[in-house]
Amino acid sequence: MVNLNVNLGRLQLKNPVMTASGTFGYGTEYSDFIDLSRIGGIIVKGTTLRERQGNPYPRMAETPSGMLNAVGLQNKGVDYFIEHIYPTVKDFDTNIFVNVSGSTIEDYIITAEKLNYLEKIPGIELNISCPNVKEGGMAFGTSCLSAAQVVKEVRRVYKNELMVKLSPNVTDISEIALAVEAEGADSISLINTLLGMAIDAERRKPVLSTITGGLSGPAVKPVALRMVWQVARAVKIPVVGMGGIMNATDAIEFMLAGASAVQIGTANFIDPTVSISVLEGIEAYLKAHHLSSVYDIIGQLEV
Amino acid sequence: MVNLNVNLGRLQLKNPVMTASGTFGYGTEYSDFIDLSRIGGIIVKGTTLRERQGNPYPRMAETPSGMLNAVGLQNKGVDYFIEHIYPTVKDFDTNIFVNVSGSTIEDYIITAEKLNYLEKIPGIELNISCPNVKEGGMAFGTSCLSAAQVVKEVRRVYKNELMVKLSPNVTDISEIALAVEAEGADSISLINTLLGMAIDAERRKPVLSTITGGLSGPAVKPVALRMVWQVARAVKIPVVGMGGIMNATDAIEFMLAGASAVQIGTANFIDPTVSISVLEGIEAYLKAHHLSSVYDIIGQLEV
Amino acid sequence: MKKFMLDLIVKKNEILNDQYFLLVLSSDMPLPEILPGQFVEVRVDNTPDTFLRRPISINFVDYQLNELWLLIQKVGNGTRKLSTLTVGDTLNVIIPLGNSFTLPDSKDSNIMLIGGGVGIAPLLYWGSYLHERGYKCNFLLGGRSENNLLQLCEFTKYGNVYTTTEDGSHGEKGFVTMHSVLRGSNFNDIYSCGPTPMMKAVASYAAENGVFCEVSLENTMACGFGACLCCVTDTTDGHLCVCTDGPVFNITKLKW
Amino acid sequence: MKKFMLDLIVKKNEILNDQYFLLVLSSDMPLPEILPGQFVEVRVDNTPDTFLRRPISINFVDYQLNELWLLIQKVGNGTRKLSTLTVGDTLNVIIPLGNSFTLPDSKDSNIMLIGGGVGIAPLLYWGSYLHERGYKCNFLLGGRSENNLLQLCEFTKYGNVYTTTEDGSHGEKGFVTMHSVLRGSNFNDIYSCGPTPMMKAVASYAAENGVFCEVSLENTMACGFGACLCCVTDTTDGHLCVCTDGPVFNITKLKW
Ligand SMILES: Cc1cc2nc3c(=O)[nH]c(=O)nc-3n(C[C@H](O)[C@H](O)[C@H](O)COP(=O)(O)OP(=O)(O)OC[C@H]3O[C@@H](n4cnc5c(N)ncnc54)[C@H](O)[C@@H]3O)c2cc1C
Ligand SMILES: Cc1cc2nc3c(=O)[nH]c(=O)nc-3n(C[C@H](O)[C@H](O)[C@H](O)COP(=O)(O)OP(=O)(O)OC[C@H]3O[C@@H](n4cnc5c(N)ncnc54)[C@H](O)[C@@H]3O)c2cc1C
Ligand SMILES: Cc1cc2nc3c(=O)[nH]c(=O)nc-3n(C[C@H](O)[C@H](O)[C@H](O)COP(=O)(O)O)c2cc1C
Ligand SMILES: Cc1cc2nc3c(=O)[nH]c(=O)nc-3n(C[C@H](O)[C@H](O)[C@H](O)COP(=O)(O)O)c2cc1C
Ligand code: FES
Ligand code: FES
Repeated sequence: MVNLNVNLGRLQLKNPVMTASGTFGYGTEYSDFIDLSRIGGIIVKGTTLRERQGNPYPRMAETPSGMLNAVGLQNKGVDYFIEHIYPTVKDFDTNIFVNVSGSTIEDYIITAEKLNYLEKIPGIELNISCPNVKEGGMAFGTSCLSAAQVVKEVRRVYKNELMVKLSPNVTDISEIALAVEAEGADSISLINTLLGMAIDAERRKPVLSTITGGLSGPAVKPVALRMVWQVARAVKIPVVGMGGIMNATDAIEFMLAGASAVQIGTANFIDPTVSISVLEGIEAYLKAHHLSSVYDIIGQLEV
Repeated sequence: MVNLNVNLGRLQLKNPVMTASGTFGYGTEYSDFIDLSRIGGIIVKGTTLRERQGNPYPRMAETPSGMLNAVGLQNKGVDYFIEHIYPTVKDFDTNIFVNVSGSTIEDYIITAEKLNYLEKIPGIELNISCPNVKEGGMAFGTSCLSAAQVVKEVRRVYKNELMVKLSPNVTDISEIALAVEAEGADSISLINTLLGMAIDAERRKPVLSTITGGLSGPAVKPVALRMVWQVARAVKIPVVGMGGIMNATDAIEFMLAGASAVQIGTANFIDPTVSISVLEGIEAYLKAHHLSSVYDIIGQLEV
Repeated sequence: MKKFMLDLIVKKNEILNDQYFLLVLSSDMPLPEILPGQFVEVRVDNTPDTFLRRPISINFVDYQLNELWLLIQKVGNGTRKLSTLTVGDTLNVIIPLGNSFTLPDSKDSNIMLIGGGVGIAPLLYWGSYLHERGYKCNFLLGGRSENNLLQLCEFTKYGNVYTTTEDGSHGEKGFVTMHSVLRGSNFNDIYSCGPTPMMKAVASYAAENGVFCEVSLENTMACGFGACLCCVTDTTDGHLCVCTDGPVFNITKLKW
Repeated sequence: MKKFMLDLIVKKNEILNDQYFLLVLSSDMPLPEILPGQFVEVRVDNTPDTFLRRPISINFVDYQLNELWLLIQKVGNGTRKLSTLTVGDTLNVIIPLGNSFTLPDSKDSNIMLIGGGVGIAPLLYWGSYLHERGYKCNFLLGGRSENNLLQLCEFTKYGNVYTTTEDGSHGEKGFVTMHSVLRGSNFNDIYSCGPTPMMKAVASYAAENGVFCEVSLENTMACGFGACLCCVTDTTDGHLCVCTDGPVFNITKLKW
């Protein structure tokens, strides 16, 4: 028997496969395709203090082995989440994390505080890395000082699992990871999207309404793997890896590089059942290699 | 008739299509496939003061829509270049740039000075962005201070076209571009490779001998386009764009984003004649759009 | 409606002309219930250029033969690759997606379905569906030229067919909204799918004449089932997803 | 030698067994001169998983029939895709690449060509080339089992064939270097291609016996023609490119 349990700070996941914020709705979008209770966790949509309409259309461009998005954190705000969405998701037998974004530190604090009291939300993922919103998000995640500051303030009010999601659009990601760890983050997730751009040569215009957008999918996997490896070596808290995971082999690579768990994003669009195949693939890999627990692969890259 | 001439500082190229350092050897590797005199310029291999053996094998990994390399600036040193290679390339009817790398500022200065006296080398490309060598390269390109310093010192001794090649592994690339411009760079080229990593899950080992390597190819194009657009808006000197260009449409996108010329790298491995098709494709595009010069597309993105 | 990811089997790939082809798909199992106006997301295999699925309208469903039809125009790498499918190949689809057209209030309604180019695709199924339920339809189909008018024989099974072409090679010359039938009759319900400028013109006509009107929108989609929020359109209720709140919208809701 | 990028036409795709297949390619124009030991870089089309070309040895050239043979083992996505090529398909190759085996000093030389698995590929052309020029060859071919011994009939045309299999299903049981023929005779020239451990064992045998020995190396290649410097091997002359300075190396040059 293979043991897929994995700990994320004080939290135990039944297995290391989670789904990434902004790509899995509130989970319900996928319930026709898979049994949600089988996956280790769901990170729901980016949630902000107040309702956000998001960016104008067009918000998407396909790129070689990837896509750009410029959704811009469209959501109905945290109060709406608590009142209308929480009741519909709270009884899923998996860990639901809320991905929290803000334009000011105040926003982050108030939003996190409100989520503190939801019994069935074991943690939040602090998004200090959204490249698609002018007013904030990524700005916090690209300097040690501001990253530390927002984590410090949120930590003061938020008592459950605090996962902090880092931006890859930085010179030295381990520096930021260390800053965030020092202020009390329970775990670190990475990477958010790489800032990219697409142009329609015939029309001589940017494809996205916002000109630039966030790149995700297999194209970014080599960069994501490298950053997960760097961060996992730098910090002591658990790391959650993502970026271009399409199958179990990809997920295993992230775990070998040091990730305790993984998140699957863009791949869900192409195959809404992919999280289950990744899960089963990890189990099969462990069996084939005569390993009994996921801890036998986490950080076990031989260098 | 379409005019493909383009100016790079004081230099005129017969057309905006160049080939990228490290992917085109010394040009001779391609002379069976294309007429080298048709392209706008060739950036030869990364050249250092002293001979370098480069990194151990394996040096390459294929990735989704791209590749990682860890060549590590294997070359016989600048003196060997001057004595043995220069004579074989100096009469090519195109612009030959030498890509210069170093571990110390001294190295850069001496290497550049030596190249100053080669009549048929109209310029150098200062590589402050190689991610595959511990001792330097990228370290210079990832802070404004050190980038400015190396450009300043080289500018003092090097009198011809000084193109500076930037690293994409930074938080704010326009900041670095501005620093480099302020110290007298004649033009800026970007992007060098993104730092990435590949893992062999079965063997539980990194694929590359150096663990991490440089990512190139179409996978990086969205990031490269975004950076070219950011830098072109920030600086006044010409910008040379590259990163994942596979065909004329890609090249035109870079020019619309603000690149005066482009470099083709990885694509040469898959189609050694690609530079000619890009050239012909740009010409065809201009004709189809009733434009008379490449300047009608350079920076002409409608935002 | 429950959504499925299915491997369908290609029963026929009919080349209509150099631009258009019709895929007739089937399944070992009975097809799920599918409403007119809905679409599928197809996975395009064996090509390096197509990363995401492609949304394609449901052109026709034949429950007797357990057949699903997709009418496709070759515009880029994905649709070109689909055009090379041959009998026996499998095509992975997510089905059924999106909302559907709204039934007219009354069986006596004077109904007009207006399509342009490949936008006629969902109107065939909608027309057959209305016909089957005793409604009387008219079809007004437009295209740049004769080559862009597709499946005319099929449409004639379910109602009167009027056509326009921009070059006059078939039917009246001009755009669909210039067709004489729109001046001659009073329609109660209009349904339209086609290029955006065409649908906007149809919507203006409907609004001016106070006619109920639904249009089926296109958009760039990453998922097709409400998970990515990439496919929004601006409405009186804010940004709504074309893939779940649409593709069919009442024109009074759109902020065009 | 001048290199070409050519579209070759598939004349035959012969499935040898579930792991191996033989592509017989041809061209409208006469094939260029190709030496034994050289290889091609093939472009693998219509797959999202294969970005770079794949290096494949030249298995045989028939100038009369204007045919080029490639013997390929399915190991990953690229080779699997190549296995689906059918008669009439085109295959884009860069040809000819690399150096070649060195002719023995004398026609009386006792020559042994030692191959393992798909590494036998270049030895067939080399054997036929030697045979045509009046040299006498022996072939020692090894594989895990009978299934991994390929083209034996072809090899018998050009010399004596000895075989080993690890499971004893064909020839002597064991590794090639354990074959009795190596103890019985004295060879003057040994050429080898196969898995690295096998070639290292062959090289030890040759070194111990003071025999001239060339091996054909594999490596990960991005270009195949000397432009990327990704394919180095460590030699007494420093890092050399397997694609241009090799793939054939004298064992005295290698720092294994
Ligand atoms: C709900 C819905 C239903 C559709 N039904 C049909 C149908 O029944 N038959 C049919 O032929 N097509 C239909 N389409 C359009 C179809 O999805 C696109 O033509 C297809 O995705 C193009 O893929 P490609 O790889 O061939 O082209 P690409 O290479 O992706 O693009 C080629 C060109 O088409 C443009 N394009 C791509 N996708 C879209 C899009 N979704 N909307 C507008 N422009 C686009 C691109 O900008 C580019 O200029 C529908 C689209 C939607 C959203
Ligand atoms: C000079 C030369 C000549 C060759 N001749 C032949 C030949 O005649 N017939 C033949 O079948 N094969 C030959 N090969 C090997 C062949 O190139 C690889 O098997 C092929 O590239 C694998 O491609 P793929 O997409 O199927 O597998 P991938 O998906 O790329 O890889 C599958 C597995 O094979 C390994 N692999 C991939 N490429 C190589 C490589 N170059 N060397 C070692 N391991 C590799 C990978 O690490 C992976 O584990 C030759 C290689 C070289 C360098
Ligand atoms: C359409 C889309 C929307 C996203 N929205 C969010 C978001 O709201 N919050 C967030 O932290 N990350 C968001 N992301 C980033 C993903 O969670 C993930 O970090 C990224 O896509 C990399 O993983 P992938 O390559 O597996 O998709 C979004 C990504 C996509 C593609
Ligand atoms: C094998 C290889 C070797 C390279 N060597 C160098 C080098 O020596 N100096 C340099 O400035 N860039 C080097 N580069 C980076 C390229 O010049 C180019 O910046 C990068 O590959 C992005 O362009 P592309 O995607 O078109 O390849 C190398 C790239 C590759 C793939
Ligand atoms: S396409 Fe993803 S939400 Fe509509
Ligand atoms: S494969 Fe590029 S130099 Fe050998």
